[in-house]
Amino acid sequence: MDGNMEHFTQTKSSARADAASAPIKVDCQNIDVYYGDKQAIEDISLQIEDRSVTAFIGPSGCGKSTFLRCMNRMNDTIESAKVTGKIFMDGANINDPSIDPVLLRSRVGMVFQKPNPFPKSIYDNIAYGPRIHGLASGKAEMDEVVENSLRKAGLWEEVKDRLPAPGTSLSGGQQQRLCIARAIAVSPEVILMDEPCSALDPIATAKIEELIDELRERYCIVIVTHSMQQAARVSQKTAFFHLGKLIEYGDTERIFTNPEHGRTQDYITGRFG
Amino acid sequence: MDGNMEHFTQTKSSARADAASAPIKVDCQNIDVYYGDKQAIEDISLQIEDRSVTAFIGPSGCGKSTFLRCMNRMNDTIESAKVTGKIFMDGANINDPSIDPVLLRSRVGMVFQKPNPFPKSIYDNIAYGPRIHGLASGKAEMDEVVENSLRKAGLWEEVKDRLPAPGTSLSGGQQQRLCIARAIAVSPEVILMDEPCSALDPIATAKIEELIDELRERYCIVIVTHSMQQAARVSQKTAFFHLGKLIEYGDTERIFTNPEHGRTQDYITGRFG
Amino acid sequence: MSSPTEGTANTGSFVTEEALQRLKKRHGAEARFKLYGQLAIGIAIVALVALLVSIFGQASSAFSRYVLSYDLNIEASYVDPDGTRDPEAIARNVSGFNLMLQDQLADEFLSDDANRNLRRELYGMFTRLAVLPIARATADAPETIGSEQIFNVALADDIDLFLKGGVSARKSIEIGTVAAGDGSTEDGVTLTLASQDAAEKLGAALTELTRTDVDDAPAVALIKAGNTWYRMEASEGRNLSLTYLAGPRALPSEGAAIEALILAQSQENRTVTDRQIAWTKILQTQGRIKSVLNTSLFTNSDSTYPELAGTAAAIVGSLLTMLVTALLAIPVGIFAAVYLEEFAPKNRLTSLIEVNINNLAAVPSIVFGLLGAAVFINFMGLPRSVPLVGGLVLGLLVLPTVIIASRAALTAVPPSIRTAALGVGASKTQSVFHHVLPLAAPGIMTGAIIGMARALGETAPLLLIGMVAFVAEVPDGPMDESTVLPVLIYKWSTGAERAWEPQTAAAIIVLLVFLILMNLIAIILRRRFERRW
Amino acid sequence: MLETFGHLPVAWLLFAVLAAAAFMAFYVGRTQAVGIARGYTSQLNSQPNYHGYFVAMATIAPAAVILLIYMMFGESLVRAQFASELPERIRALGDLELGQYIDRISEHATRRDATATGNALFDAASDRYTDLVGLSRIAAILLAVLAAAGGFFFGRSRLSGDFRARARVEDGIKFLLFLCAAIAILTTIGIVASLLFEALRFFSRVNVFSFLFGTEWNAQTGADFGAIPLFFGTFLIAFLAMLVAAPIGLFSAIYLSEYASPRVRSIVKPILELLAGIPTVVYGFFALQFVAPIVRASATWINGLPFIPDGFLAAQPTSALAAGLVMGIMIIPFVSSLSDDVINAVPQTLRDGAYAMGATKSETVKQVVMPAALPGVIAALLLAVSRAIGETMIVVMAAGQRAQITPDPTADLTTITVQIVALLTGDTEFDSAKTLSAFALGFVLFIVTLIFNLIALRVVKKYREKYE
Amino acid sequence: MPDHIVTAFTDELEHLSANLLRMGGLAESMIMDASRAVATFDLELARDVIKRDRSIDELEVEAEKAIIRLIALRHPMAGDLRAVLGAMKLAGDIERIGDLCKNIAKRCLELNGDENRAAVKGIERMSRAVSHQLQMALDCYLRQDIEAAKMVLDMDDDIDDHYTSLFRETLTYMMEDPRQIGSNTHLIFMAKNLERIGDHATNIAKAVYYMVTGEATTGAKVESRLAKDAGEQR
Amino acid sequence: MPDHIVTAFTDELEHLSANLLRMGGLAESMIMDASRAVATFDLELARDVIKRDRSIDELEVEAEKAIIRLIALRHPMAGDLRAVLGAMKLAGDIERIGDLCKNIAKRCLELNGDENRAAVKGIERMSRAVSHQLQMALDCYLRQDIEAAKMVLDMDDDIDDHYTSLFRETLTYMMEDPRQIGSNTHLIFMAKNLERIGDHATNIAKAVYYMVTGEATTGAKVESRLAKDAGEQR
Repeated sequence: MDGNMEHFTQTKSSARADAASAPIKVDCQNIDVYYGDKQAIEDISLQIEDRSVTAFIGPSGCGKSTFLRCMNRMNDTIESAKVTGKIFMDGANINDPSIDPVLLRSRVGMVFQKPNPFPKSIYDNIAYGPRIHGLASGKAEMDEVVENSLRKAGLWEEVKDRLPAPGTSLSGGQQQRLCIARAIAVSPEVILMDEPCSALDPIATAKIEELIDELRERYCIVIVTHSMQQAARVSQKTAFFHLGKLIEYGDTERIFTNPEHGRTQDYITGRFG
Repeated sequence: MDGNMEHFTQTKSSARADAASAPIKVDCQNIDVYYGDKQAIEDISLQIEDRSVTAFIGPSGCGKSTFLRCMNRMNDTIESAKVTGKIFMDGANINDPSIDPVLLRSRVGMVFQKPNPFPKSIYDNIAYGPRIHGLASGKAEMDEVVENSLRKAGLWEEVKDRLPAPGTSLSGGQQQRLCIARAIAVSPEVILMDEPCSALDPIATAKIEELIDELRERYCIVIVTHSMQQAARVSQKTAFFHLGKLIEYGDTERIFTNPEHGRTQDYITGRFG
Repeated sequence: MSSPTEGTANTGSFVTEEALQRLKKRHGAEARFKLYGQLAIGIAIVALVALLVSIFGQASSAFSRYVLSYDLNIEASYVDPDGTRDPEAIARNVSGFNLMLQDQLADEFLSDDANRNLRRELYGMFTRLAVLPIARATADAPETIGSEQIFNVALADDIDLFLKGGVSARKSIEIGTVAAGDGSTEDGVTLTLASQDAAEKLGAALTELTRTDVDDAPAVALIKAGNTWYRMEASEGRNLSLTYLAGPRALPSEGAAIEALILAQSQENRTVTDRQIAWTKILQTQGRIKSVLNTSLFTNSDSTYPELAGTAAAIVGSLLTMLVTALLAIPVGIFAAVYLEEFAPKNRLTSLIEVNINNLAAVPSIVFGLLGAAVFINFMGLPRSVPLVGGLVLGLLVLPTVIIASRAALTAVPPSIRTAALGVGASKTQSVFHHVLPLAAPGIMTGAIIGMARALGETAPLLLIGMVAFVAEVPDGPMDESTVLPVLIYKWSTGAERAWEPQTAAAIIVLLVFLILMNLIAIILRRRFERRW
Repeated sequence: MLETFGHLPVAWLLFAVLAAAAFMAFYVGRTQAVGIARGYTSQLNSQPNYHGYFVAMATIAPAAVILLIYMMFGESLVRAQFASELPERIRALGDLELGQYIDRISEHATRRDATATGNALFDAASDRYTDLVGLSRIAAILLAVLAAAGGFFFGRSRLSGDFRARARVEDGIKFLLFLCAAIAILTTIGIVASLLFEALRFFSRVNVFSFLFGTEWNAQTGADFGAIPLFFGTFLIAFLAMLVAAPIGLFSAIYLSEYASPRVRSIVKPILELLAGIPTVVYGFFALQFVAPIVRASATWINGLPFIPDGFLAAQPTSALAAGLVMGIMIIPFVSSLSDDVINAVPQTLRDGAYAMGATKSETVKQVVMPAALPGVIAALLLAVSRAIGETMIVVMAAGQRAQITPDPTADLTTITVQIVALLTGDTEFDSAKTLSAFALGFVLFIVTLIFNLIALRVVKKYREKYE
Repeated sequence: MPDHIVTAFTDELEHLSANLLRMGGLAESMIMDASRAVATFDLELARDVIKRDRSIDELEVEAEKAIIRLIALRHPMAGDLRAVLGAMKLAGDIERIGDLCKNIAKRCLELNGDENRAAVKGIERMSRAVSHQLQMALDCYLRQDIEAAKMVLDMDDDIDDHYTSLFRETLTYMMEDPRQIGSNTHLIFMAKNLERIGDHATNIAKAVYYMVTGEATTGAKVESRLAKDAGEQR
Repeated sequence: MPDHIVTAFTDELEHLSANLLRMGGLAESMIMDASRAVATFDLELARDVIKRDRSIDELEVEAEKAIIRLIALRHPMAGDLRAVLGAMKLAGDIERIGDLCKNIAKRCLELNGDENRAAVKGIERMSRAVSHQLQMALDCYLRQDIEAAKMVLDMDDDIDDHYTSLFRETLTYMMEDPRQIGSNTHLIFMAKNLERIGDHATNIAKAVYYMVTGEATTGAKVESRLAKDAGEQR
């Protein structure tokens, strides 16, 4: 398609060569985050695999969301936040001052807790990202990008007849899928999801989970979730955070059947007082 | 204590005599609810047992909350809502125009989705209800009511040293328990809970669930919940609603292991499209 | 619950006697509380209605005015003594036209030997400048000189007021016919009424209107017999002794109808003389006095004569001032709001700015006037009384309002929109200008319009920068001396003559119309585009 | 040619030229960026448009700075040059007179239809002045054009695939936005500085204490500057106004937000807002024409009652009571809409909580909603008081002019604002104690309202934080 | 039943049941081969059967893992939960069948080839019946058919009869020819094993019944166990 | 481990494990009583043992219900899940132990009282060993003690040796005295049953190991099964 896309494909193919051990997409090293004087994240190192879903769980205020937001430098937008440590994405340290967070965010999509479609048409919601990044030249190309993104988000069939309708006219679950489609539209490599289902009912939640499972084939997905059950259902790897520290990180199955750390066990089995 | 309380004890003892079949506390007959022209609840009849937890589950907009709010006539506060049908509580039809909703609500407590402590001290939060209903004469008696309520809500140990602190200074989970204590303080017979944990994290949720389980010994509890898992954990009876209709109602264990109705099965197993 | 006895049947254990007692009290308190609220709103509405009624009541008379529709013979000797037919000279020759009108009226109503007082009384029925339109019309069409043209000449404000029912309480009655007349036409006559009833009727009316507590003179009766007007000096039974005022000097014939106009105040106590009234009445019967829409209220500039004073200059002055205000306050306000809401780092400086702006919005407007006087006029040496300075002062005055409204509109845009934009890789600026600002635009515009409306109604600061000066010309630009509507209202309201009162009320209505229009636009904007998040 | 320039509407011309330059610069920058990208615009760090904006910005900004400098200093430069060219005789004049002379010349020179006056020296001087103005303008324009060109080439030279044009453009935008925010600060500084400056000048002539604590006020004659009667009048009227506005406003707000059906609300609320939209001068007129006579008549009637000593009430044609009542009406919507906001900000869940406890509506309002809203309501009332104190037109028109201390509300009283207006309307000389006393009064007014406002705003902020 | 919204869940469930059917198929073939090895005294085949048990064991481990995974990560409910728990039982039963077949094959290696033909024939016949029963049980699992499951339960009695007669017969042979006691004991154990396999097939049918109806087969189980024990004591 | 926030959950888990221990205790006593019945030819006791199996079966049904309930309503995770699934295995094993004891008791009824003492003694000895093994297995379940569990696994070899020698011995007796073939066959089956009980006890230990460590005992299981089979083929 274009440069960004080319780069994207390239990474993938090199990753595939290394198929035996899952390729690492994001490598976080010794991350600390401070809000003012308060340390929110304490020395977290974590390697996130490509083409898989990694879930962050932990009690409220454990820093899981904060850590997620380090990965596309959304913490930059919070005045008092200070992030130290290195996060390598395809070999480049994204915390390096020479990295433009705006460009980074076009490669690391994000989906938020509450569905937040722009109050524009469905079409424009999707087209906005490609437009500002110049990812499509001409209407026809843009139409294609929009259709592809909506298809990938499993929303095309539901909305193809009403692309000019406002995005906010959709139901909650559809809105969230629209937001995912919007994130996909700029061809990201990593998609961060911050409790994407906490505002949805079980049915809409199940649909999003199904979508996440499908997207796993192409993207590196990191999801923060309130619900352990959800983490169990959708993720391949799970990281448990507590009081700003990474307590345990491993295969989801292991974490949920046989966690190593006592605190993980306590949290997962509901013994946390 | 006083008339209300006496009556409460009375009902209980008569209920206990009839221990073989669980006594019915609330008997709803052919309830319809309209919001303007829209019918939100369609001909629901349901018998709720005393001293047990009954859970209402179902997809968003299925009418479970609306139905819950019939039981203390909270729908009266919504202008456009119209409720027909009969709801008997200890033999009296609470939908009868001669029943004053103000009195009814003192006997049917309610806990809401978001913890909503009054902007007063913890003490006054609890004392508010007994005060307006004249349930305690004198400071000493009121102190007793407050302590008892807080104890029942499992909050006494946590707050006994700071009763004059504002209720809003507590954490989310504590606030919700405060709200439960507040509801208990007016010696209700029925406690309605409208998604009481949806704003809380798993730990706080577990604490509320534990509390609900304890309260079951004295009260008739009806809980609306978004989370099937929660319904499974806390309730003895479960009612499944869909599109304003009651699809299935029965023992929680049966509903979750062997539901009769296909739609219940589909919803519970995550097959609902 | 309807009553405890009825209730117990089906409510069963639901109520105790004690609870019912309490409940009754509680419902009583409820009803009282609700009543207080209704009362409060009632009072507020009554106040508003009283305000509007009093103003509209006052203003209604100012929107029409009485003119003398007079067929003037445009005589060249008066209007163009040089014979040059130079339009400019003709237009400027107001006194010529005035003299012409005076002479022609005098010809009709006065005998040649009428004294100066009599003449002055007659000439007092219109103001000198009232002929200005005639002069202009003639200047535009010099060929009309020498012909007879019908012109409308504004009557003096007192006459106008009299015709609108002001000046004095009055009553008009018919008192039968003339039974006999006697006396010289020069000084006075004695008339005998046809019936005793009529005489009594007249006497009763006189007594009725005589109010010694207001002024000590008794009521006055003006008598019209035939077409001639007299003032009644005394009456004795059916005989009335009358003094001639105006009209044909012939003695009224027998059987002629008699009408009486009874006025509560004697002419010493009012602004219109008996004779002027008589003339007015005669002109009225001739159909030469008519009521016209008072367009001069909108087309004329300020004047020292209420009947000629208009709001045109003030409206233009207001518009110019508003233009300056808008150019300053709206863009600067919006940009400042965007900066503070979206970009400003959260530190002590910006929180100071915030407090400062909030405080500035609540600073009394007159302080801004002081600022304008001290900085713009004294320090920067800008001229007084010009829309530029007024606009700047008002701009600074409404700037915080616009900033606060814009910030409110910006804050109302949920942060999720911003994060959404950032999430797809938009920069902060892009997220603001592509998403937040367009979404906040209706709110911002509403705020801006309301701010401008506030500026439009603002008076006090403008008084301090000299916009209260008398301005008779429509200003050309923001550096021309001018005044604005609210200041004009203030000025008129302090006018001594009573005719200023309706005039002021009328100006208020003009101002209110503008304000209502602006608010209407704001409301429509809000209704149309308001988004609930 | 110089003369032509001296007269041309240069501002518009320059505006047009700069706009054209900006447009061209944008186009060039954009095209260049597209060239660099060779069609793959997404490979650029920033989109082509931003390169365009950047070049346009680089072009305009220096020119704008130069023009700004010219606008600020150009005239004084011209005048200095002009003064140095004047004959010795004239230069010998004092600064003041020289300045006035140049003023006259410049006024004559800038008039387009200026004709010879017959005074040869004056005409020559005025011609020369026109030339100088023209010269300075040409110089400024040339400099601006040069700066623009320099900026343009600098901007172009920066463009490359990696160039962060967007960041640069956004920095520029941010700077512009910051300047706008700074204006608000400058206003406050201006207010404080000007009031303080003039007030200090006043206090150098009149003792501060005799001003603050003196009970005689005769500023028009320049005799007495004791402001206590003014303070008294101000606060009495504000008090009367609050007596009307506080209960009515508060109860209206409660009724509207808690009891009224949406229909009633949608009718009554705009009516109350209408009350807020009416200019104060209209209220003043209303007070003067309608309320004051009623007050006076009532006072007269009361005076006529038995047991009431004759002349018990002053019954003046303008009175504190009339002004206070009308000001109260004016403030009603202020109190009610602020309180309404505050009450509406109390979350619905709190009400539901109270209803579910079996509370009636009024109990809910009194015991739950109002305590929650109390800080906000107090703040609203404080702001209303501050507003009443600073209100001008109503008191100017309906309160009177007499500086006296009397508890009789039907007497005419004067206030701070009335005196400011009285002292500053008409011609003002900025060095008389009379004029300066107005600024001293203004300073007091500013400080007093500032205190009220600060307290109120702080309370409101705390309150907002609680529910956000 | 419609698919789950989360297709991965459906996939996992289907994968599990496919695995179980594969295990079942393997077990079936082992029964037949083991008995053929006995009948034809084919030691090669016997060794092959022994080897094959390994793959059933592995499949069971896999199935058990999948089940734990499903319960831990998917929280199956209602029908799904029954299916998963039923699968757990099935896997255990089939694994036991595999073990028992292996045991038959091993005992085959201990034979000397000249055991009485009648007993050997009897084992062959019995193994046919048992294999058929297992086949039917797996079939009713595949089709979730409770009518078929009931039939499987009935078949168990036949097999028990088979065993009893074989036991008696072999005992007689042993008494007749004490030299054959060793190998005949092995034959008895083989028959016993086949009888156990039949029991496991019955268990499979019961599990299917539970999966489909959600009703515990407790009553039937206890009854049938009594019947079984009655058979065993011989 | 701390208690669950929801105490009812802890209660239910504890109730379940108490139930299992009760079942285990019953099974233990059944082993001893069955073997005593054989040793002393106490037919009353044998009948009593047979009757007692009923309560184990009932307890198993109850435990199974509780387990389904727990999984369906409480969604146990991690250690809790392993505890629940382990309990399911335990219940099955103990129930089988009960069945096997009942079978021994039934066979006891078929004996004629004059079987060779040595073999009977052997069975008694073996049953003591097996009962001890079961006791230890239950003990390590109670104490969640994996060291003890490992010891239980080791004990299985002893029991297998016991069985092998008993099998050989009995076979010799049978050859010596063909009239005793019938009752000796029963003795062999008893020994076999005891050996199976030992296997089940081993399984319990394995389940405990899995519960505590979360590590599948697959490796050990397969190994031990081979060992077991090696024992069985005799």
